[in-house]
Amino acid sequence: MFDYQFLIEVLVGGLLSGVMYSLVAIGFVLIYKTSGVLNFAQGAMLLFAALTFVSLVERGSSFPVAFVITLAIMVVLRVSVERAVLRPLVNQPPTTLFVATLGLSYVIEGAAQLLWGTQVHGLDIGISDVPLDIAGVFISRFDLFAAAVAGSLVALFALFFRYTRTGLSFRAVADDPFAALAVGLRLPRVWASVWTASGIVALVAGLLWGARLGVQFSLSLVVLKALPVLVLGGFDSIAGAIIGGLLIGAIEKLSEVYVGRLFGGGIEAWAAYVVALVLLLVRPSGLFGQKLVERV
Amino acid sequence: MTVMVTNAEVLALEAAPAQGKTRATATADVPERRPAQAADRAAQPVLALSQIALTFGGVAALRDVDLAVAPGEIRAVIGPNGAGKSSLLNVISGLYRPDRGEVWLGERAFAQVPTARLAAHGVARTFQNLAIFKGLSVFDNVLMGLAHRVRSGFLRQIIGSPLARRIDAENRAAAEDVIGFLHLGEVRERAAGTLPYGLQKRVELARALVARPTLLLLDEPFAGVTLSEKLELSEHVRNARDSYGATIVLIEHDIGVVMGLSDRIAVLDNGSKIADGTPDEVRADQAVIDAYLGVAHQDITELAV
Amino acid sequence: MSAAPSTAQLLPGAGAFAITVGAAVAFGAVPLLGSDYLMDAVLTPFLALALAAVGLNLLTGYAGQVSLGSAAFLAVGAYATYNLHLRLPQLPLLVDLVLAGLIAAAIGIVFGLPSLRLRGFYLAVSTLAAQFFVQWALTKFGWFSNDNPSGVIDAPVLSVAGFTFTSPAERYVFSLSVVVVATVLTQRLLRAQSGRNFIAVRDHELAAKVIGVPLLRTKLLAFGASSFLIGIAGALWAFAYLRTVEPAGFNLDRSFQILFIIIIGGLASLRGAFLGAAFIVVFPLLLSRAGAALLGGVFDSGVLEMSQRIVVGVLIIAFLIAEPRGLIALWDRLWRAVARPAAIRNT
Amino acid sequence: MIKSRYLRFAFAAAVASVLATASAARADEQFFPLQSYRVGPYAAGGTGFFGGFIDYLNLINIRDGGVNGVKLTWDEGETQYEVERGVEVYERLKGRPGVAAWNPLSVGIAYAMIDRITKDKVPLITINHGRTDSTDGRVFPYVFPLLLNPYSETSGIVNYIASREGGVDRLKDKKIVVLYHGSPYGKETIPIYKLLADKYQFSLEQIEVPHPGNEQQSQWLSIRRAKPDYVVLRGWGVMNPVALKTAQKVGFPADHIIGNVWSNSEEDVIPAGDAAKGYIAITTQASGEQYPVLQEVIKTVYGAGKGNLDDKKRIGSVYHNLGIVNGILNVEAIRIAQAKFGKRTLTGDEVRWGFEHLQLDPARVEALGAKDLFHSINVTWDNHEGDGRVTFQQWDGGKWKVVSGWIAPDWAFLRPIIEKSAAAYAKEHGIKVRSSGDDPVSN
Repeated sequence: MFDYQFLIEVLVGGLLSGVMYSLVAIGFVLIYKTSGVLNFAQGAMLLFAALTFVSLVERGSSFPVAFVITLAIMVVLRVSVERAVLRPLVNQPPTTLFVATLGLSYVIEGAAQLLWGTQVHGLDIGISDVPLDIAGVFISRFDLFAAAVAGSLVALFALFFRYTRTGLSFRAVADDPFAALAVGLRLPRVWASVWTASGIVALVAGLLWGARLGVQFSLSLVVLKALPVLVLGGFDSIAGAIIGGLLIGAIEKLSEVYVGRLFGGGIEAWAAYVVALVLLLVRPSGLFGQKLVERV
Repeated sequence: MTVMVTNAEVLALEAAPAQGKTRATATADVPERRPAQAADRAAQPVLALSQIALTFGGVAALRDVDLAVAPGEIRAVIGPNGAGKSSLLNVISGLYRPDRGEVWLGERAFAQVPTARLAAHGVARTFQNLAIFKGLSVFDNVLMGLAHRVRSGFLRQIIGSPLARRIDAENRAAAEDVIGFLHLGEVRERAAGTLPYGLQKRVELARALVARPTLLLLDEPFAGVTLSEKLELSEHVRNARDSYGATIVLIEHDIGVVMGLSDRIAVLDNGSKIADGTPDEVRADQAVIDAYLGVAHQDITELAV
Repeated sequence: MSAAPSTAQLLPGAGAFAITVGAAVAFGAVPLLGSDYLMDAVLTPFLALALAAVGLNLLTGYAGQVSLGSAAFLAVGAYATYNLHLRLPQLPLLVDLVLAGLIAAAIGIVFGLPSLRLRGFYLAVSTLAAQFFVQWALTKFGWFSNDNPSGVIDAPVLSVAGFTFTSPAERYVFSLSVVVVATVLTQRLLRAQSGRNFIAVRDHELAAKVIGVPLLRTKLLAFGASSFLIGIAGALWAFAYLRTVEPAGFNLDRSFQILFIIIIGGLASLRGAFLGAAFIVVFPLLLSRAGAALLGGVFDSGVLEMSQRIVVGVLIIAFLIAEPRGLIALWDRLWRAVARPAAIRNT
Repeated sequence: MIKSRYLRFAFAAAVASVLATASAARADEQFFPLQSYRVGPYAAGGTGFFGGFIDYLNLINIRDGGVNGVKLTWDEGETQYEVERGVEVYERLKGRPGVAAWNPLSVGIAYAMIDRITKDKVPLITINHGRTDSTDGRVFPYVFPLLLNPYSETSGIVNYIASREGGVDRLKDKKIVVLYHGSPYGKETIPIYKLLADKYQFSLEQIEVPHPGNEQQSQWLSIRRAKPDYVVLRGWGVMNPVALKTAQKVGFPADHIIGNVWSNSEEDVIPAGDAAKGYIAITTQASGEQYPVLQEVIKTVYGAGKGNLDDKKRIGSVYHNLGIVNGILNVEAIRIAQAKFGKRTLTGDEVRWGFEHLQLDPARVEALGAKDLFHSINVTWDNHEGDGRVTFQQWDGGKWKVVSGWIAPDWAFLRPIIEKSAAAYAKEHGIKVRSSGDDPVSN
């Protein structure tokens, strides 16, 4: 008979890991939404944040202190990166900006390893991974905690966007940078704060993923998990990043566990992309992405 | 009173062609030929729209519009902004699918004109906000107007087969001709993206003309152009009809230029046709004056400058 | 990306002269005088990557379709050539290469279909599906690697009409001739109507449609021709350079590397592809050699490598800021500054 | 034109500097070119292994003044574990005088070099990894998968599981899942696990983890459904800690997970935190610094400030000790070759002869100060692995503790399989199979 209990477990596991994907995806969305830049250095910054935090903790500082110091370093890093790299390239075509962020990821990866060494670090944020047993379905405590953190972060951003002035200016810039400029919004300041916000997301994602993988170089490869989420949810929509993440997480796990056997396993990597591609053919700019209106 | 002013403006225009740079080809006898052409308007129209209706999510852009365009005619469609002029042109070129009505190109009727085969049907158009290929040189841009004629496959093009070379030579000759015709000779090698706006407009016109279309659709060719460039462009439009034998549909909201240039004018106001006739009939039509009176002061000041 | 007037147009006489001198050096002097290291570790990989960059430049530079999956087509080219050589030994190597290119082109067209509806980064990320799928398929189905348990294939002997290319110099000349022929054919394609159609589709797709450019055929031709060139580059990379290859060698970093090359070199310019390849392949080697020679004693190779990675990253950003249209625009500006007096003199 | 002039000038300078150093070297020096990787995802392994190897070479130079007076020299080229970088370093260093052997410690780079080193007649050492069929010296004269090839490792793991179940016959109806890294390295052992499953009648499932393996939820859910008795972890890099963490998440006991020789280092378990407690892994060399040779390295090399590891705590770690053992095997091969060819700089082919006679019985190993560090090695001209024995170590949350004696893989069972695969390679590449040790090497 079909083991429904196991199906639920796969689904829940998929959804929870999907949350981790959307956490990374949100870092991309914030920047793309306001400046049309696909910031591929997000992975390297995620690594840098986690590495800085872990190295500080290992040098004796407590979690909160390390968090604050790392946060400060991230803010400085993000603002200076936005100022030094992105602003001079502001109206270049997206491919040039994309490659500039790739170059940036080289710099940050090199600097991170030079500064903190190439060793592998464990990161225990106090949440044990021993699964809860709810009616036979194993759900990991860590995933629940991660989902809670991601959920609160998203809620925070949603409130921030809707009710604060800077949040409003983000949305204005996202909608039409020139109009925003016309009404006197100081674009450079908005972009600097957007990059900082996305830096905070990178830090949180870095800690959560770091706790799961261990803080090491391959942490920066996590961005590959976020790309199908962006394609499915839409590059410029936070809601899309969340729902896209959940969908991709679930699809990945269900396809691998149930369909993988037919292909001999290991199909997870491309299954997510193929599903995103199929849905994309129906909606060419993602489920929630802004439809591209071509003025004739 | 408002009409008076526009009248003066029109007279000035009408006089222009006489002293303007007349092309070598025989445009001298244009005034006599025009009345004769008007007579055979009953002949098969190059373009006909019957009962065209178009709505965008409840907003009626076009309401049962009929339009007939006789061969060799300069047919204008004017109206205030948002009257549906561009929508009409997009229906004619198949970009929009009308909710009702048909578009007749010569003797063939279409519920939606197949955009990809427009060129094959001898129809060419320009765009309101300038659709030239910035990355190509002026000459290549013009050459692109004959893209639909290139039947040789990419392999033949690579090898340079006789067929490919012959078609290429024919196209280049036609392009040279139009480049000369529209005085684009000295900028022909420059990348189109680097030219001033007025020149880019002319390149787009050249690209539309090179295939010697039977029907030429011009979407606000005079928008955003200086007065002297307007005169020059209207000169080229008239020559396009005379030496290239193109029937022209002109969408414009700048009444002054249109009055002097077009044989017949249709006037649209929020989606429906409120007048259709020769420039004189339209100028006297009260409905037109009311429609324009509403926006008249704004247009007039623009003209008066 | 306006196609700045190329150097040849500035100095018509010099163009032809430069080409003949270049050919003489490339085909004659280098193979005879150059060291094994220069050819095997620098020039052959440079040629393979330059050809792949020519292919990607055709697709992304000329036709405006961004693709992040070019490494997958390198892999297809390499594995197709291997299997054709293995399973149809009577076919000469050059026919294997062309057939492998056609197979890569066919797969390129399949993965090019989404480009009809998708644009920009949506298309780019969907080409990643090709990247991961091809990489997975090549490791999963043993048939592609002749059931070698670990999926690694060894290079067949490069022999054309009896003459075998084994020494680094011979393999270099083999790669050079393949790359020169492929680049000349590509240039003819881009100078012809198809090339103009690519740029038209890139600059204003709607206007192209209205004037009768066949959008479907043009885009698929762009994907097909680009994948054809990248497929052959993959075969060169595997059999003239590394001489053994595993699917992991054609990963996402490789796709990014080729994208780097055309963006740094200059979009919509074949010479840009070669300049970009020179920068991305040769420059890091020079940097590491100089680093090792100068600071070898003081730092271990790891520190050198990390600082070298930073320098390359900074340079990439600096170049993009200084000249977004890539090295080719810098080169032409430099050349025009040098050549201006000459140009005036001889016109 | 300007560009290429600059290019030519740079090379001339670089080549000149290289030649200068070489000519200045005294006659008898033995050179080790090192394709090391100290950056990127596998930096932990690279720094440990090459650190240990260089530490041992320093020990020989400082303590003994080289091997019988022949000083050992080396030069490192960074490869970041990428194949084409490895080939570039090979092309750059192959010309140096007195090259003894290549030790890339990378499956991809090793594969790319087999043709090249055979042509150059210089031995390629792939300790604990590489092509299984390169064990057959008749077809691969210059390749040495010392101590352990992937098939022997598999047989060692299965024998260990059998010992825990109380004998090989008790394996019947047991269920083993192999979780392997989606790469040539990972897939190498798929056929041998099937053969062993048929032989001992245990049920087997092999699950692939796509590279890089930073997310394994679906793999471990399939494992939870399959409910196996043991899981063999054939991982590499980030895949290992993630596997242990995810195992804890699905409630699979860590002490029933057996790691292979590339999932057995401190760097593989530290990031997993308490999820790794109780995890067991195979090893050819024990970890810890209590062994005499390690003490000497600490005293003489690190004492003299010439230690290669920046983090002293990593002395005695699994990778560091692997580097030390690899150093011992390389140096002893040279010593054995010198006995035949003379105490001078040896050619690559002579060092190859040394490796083909590298027999270190437990007594000799003890004399080298490596008792209990590794068991023994017995390389012959047609068995380039040398029948290395394995032991198993358990991670107690802080360090590795050996939990089994020296176990011998089932060499007799494996040999025919290896010879069949080597014969196929020989046919495909037209290699004449050697019939005796002194046979002049073909091609």
